[in-house]
Amino acid sequence: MDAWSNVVEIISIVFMAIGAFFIFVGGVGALRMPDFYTRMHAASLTDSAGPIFILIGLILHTDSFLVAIKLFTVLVFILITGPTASNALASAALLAGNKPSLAVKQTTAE
Amino acid sequence: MIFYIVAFALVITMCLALVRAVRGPGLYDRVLAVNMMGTKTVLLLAVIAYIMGRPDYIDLALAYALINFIGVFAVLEFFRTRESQLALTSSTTQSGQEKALDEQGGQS
Amino acid sequence: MIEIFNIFLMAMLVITALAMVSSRHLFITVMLSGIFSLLVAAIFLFLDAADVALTEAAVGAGISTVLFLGALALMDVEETARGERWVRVSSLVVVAVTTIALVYATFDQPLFGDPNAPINLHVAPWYIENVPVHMGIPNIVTGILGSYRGYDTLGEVFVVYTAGIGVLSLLGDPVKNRMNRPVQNHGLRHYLIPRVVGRMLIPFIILFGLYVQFHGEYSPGGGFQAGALIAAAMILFAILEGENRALNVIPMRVLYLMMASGALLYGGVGVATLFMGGNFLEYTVLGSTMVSGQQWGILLIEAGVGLTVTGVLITIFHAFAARSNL
Amino acid sequence: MAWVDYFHYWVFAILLMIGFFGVIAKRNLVKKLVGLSIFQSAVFLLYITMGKVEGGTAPIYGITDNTVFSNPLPQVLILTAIVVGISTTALGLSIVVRIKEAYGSIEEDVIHEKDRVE
Repeated sequence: MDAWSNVVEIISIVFMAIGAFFIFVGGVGALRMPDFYTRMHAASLTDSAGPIFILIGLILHTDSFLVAIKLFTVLVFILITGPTASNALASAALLAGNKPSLAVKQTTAE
Repeated sequence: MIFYIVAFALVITMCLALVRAVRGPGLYDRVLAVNMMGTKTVLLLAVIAYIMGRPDYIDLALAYALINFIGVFAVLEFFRTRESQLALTSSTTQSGQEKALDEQGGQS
Repeated sequence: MIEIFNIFLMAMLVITALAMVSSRHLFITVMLSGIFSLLVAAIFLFLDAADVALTEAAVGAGISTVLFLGALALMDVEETARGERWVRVSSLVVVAVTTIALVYATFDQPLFGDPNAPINLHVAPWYIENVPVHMGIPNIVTGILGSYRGYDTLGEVFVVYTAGIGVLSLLGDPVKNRMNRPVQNHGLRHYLIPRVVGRMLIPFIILFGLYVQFHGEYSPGGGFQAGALIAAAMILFAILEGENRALNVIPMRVLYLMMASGALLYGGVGVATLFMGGNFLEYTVLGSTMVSGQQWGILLIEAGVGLTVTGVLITIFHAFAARSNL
Repeated sequence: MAWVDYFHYWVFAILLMIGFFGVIAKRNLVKKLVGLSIFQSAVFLLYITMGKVEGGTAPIYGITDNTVFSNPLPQVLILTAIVVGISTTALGLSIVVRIKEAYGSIEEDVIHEKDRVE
């Protein structure tokens, strides 16, 4: 095994670790944030950042061209559909009269 | 080994999203949790393909990546038609009714 | 090591099912059933059932949620009555006793993954050995589905067809129902971002559906999965542009034709083999050699399955969407 | 770990009974249908679990060198049953929609009450 493939291997492991970290942080954010819109913010941002790192890490790990293309397609579709779904969800919530509550809560607490 | 770590992080995050889905409090938190679970499942399927050494499993991840968002659009359409029906039947406090609906969802 | 993930997912599955049954709000139940379907698909993949996981993915993510929401739009979303106390208590007792009995019975089951369990000893090794010999295709599941178990699949296709007819006869012709509506539904036409992105993805979903249909002999896939995927693409179009435009793209007449012609194509292949000197659905007579005849037969009946499933699922969606509670 | 061998069957039993509870104890007709579909998924899970072979892989030739395959027959049965399941669920939902239009409610109690009055 030459040095170059070792370097690629290490880069792919680092990328996947960063991606796993982002995903986990997104999960914690969606659990701990105070109201719906902030929870959606945490979840949707990390749902874009995590897949970028994890899937690029997987692509670097593979030898097969077909698998790399398929994973890249998955990444492109996630990056297109994820934010769109978040947008549609926020539209639905606003439509039904769900207001961001954080500012209101702060003023009442003081 | 790194695949197992990533898969484990994904499964743990799915547990967190499930807690959000079960506890609520509103209706939209459930939809958000479904959406999160969808993305995590796509990644989990891709990682399983590597763990098991089966490249054809990535087709499944592709299928989920393509059609997972249809459910959220259906939710938007559901609330849109409901809103317009409420506007037709009673032109008074439509958002108030929706808010009552939302609160009842939170209690259960 | 992999079993640990499976145990996690199964525990989550049980929690989801409990929340689904105990929730008082039907919208929440439907959303949780989406999560249930995702978890079931992942578990199927861990249990080596790639074709089944693809079917669950296509049906659960694309069709099931939309159908339930379409039905919920016609009724109240809250559960008002809880039922009498004695009903709940007695059914809880019945359920608890039956659970204990079932768990006790599992100790007589073969161990998980035992290669010598009775289920793995009888016909399965013969199938695994003979699919490459008789049909020359790598995907054993498609081979069994199309050829060895062709009668089963024929029956299932006719059940799906009958269910489509049943929904139509209960809910009425979508075109007539639509004309009686006071307000026409324009879908998400005014929501720019969902509309642009959704329209951009529809060709890719249909392309992927066709890939699943025609590559089903070599990788996970087949007519059932492809039908669900293509139906999901058309349902997405109907959500984005309103059902009227979707009915302009594929009119109801074409959908009825698809439903019937798929089932007829399947049955017709069987009758054709009868006339060519074989038994019903004996594909060998269709080609010069056994392998080519079997491959032609599987290709044709998978096309029939795909047509019927696509037609029925889109028809069911239109039947629900055309109904109005105003 | 002995209990792992039976864990899948236990999950099947519990899911089956959760679905059954939904069918017999809930008064809402849509809830009954959801209970039925949980019941259905439990049966699917049992079939697929029983077909799993230790050290096996998905029954498709030529992708890996592994020639131990899980049992393909339950997968064939369940694959078709999933699509049939969604069609029959749609049929049930359309019956519920007609009941709602005829009685104005999908709660069993209200429907029985209206039947008694007439």
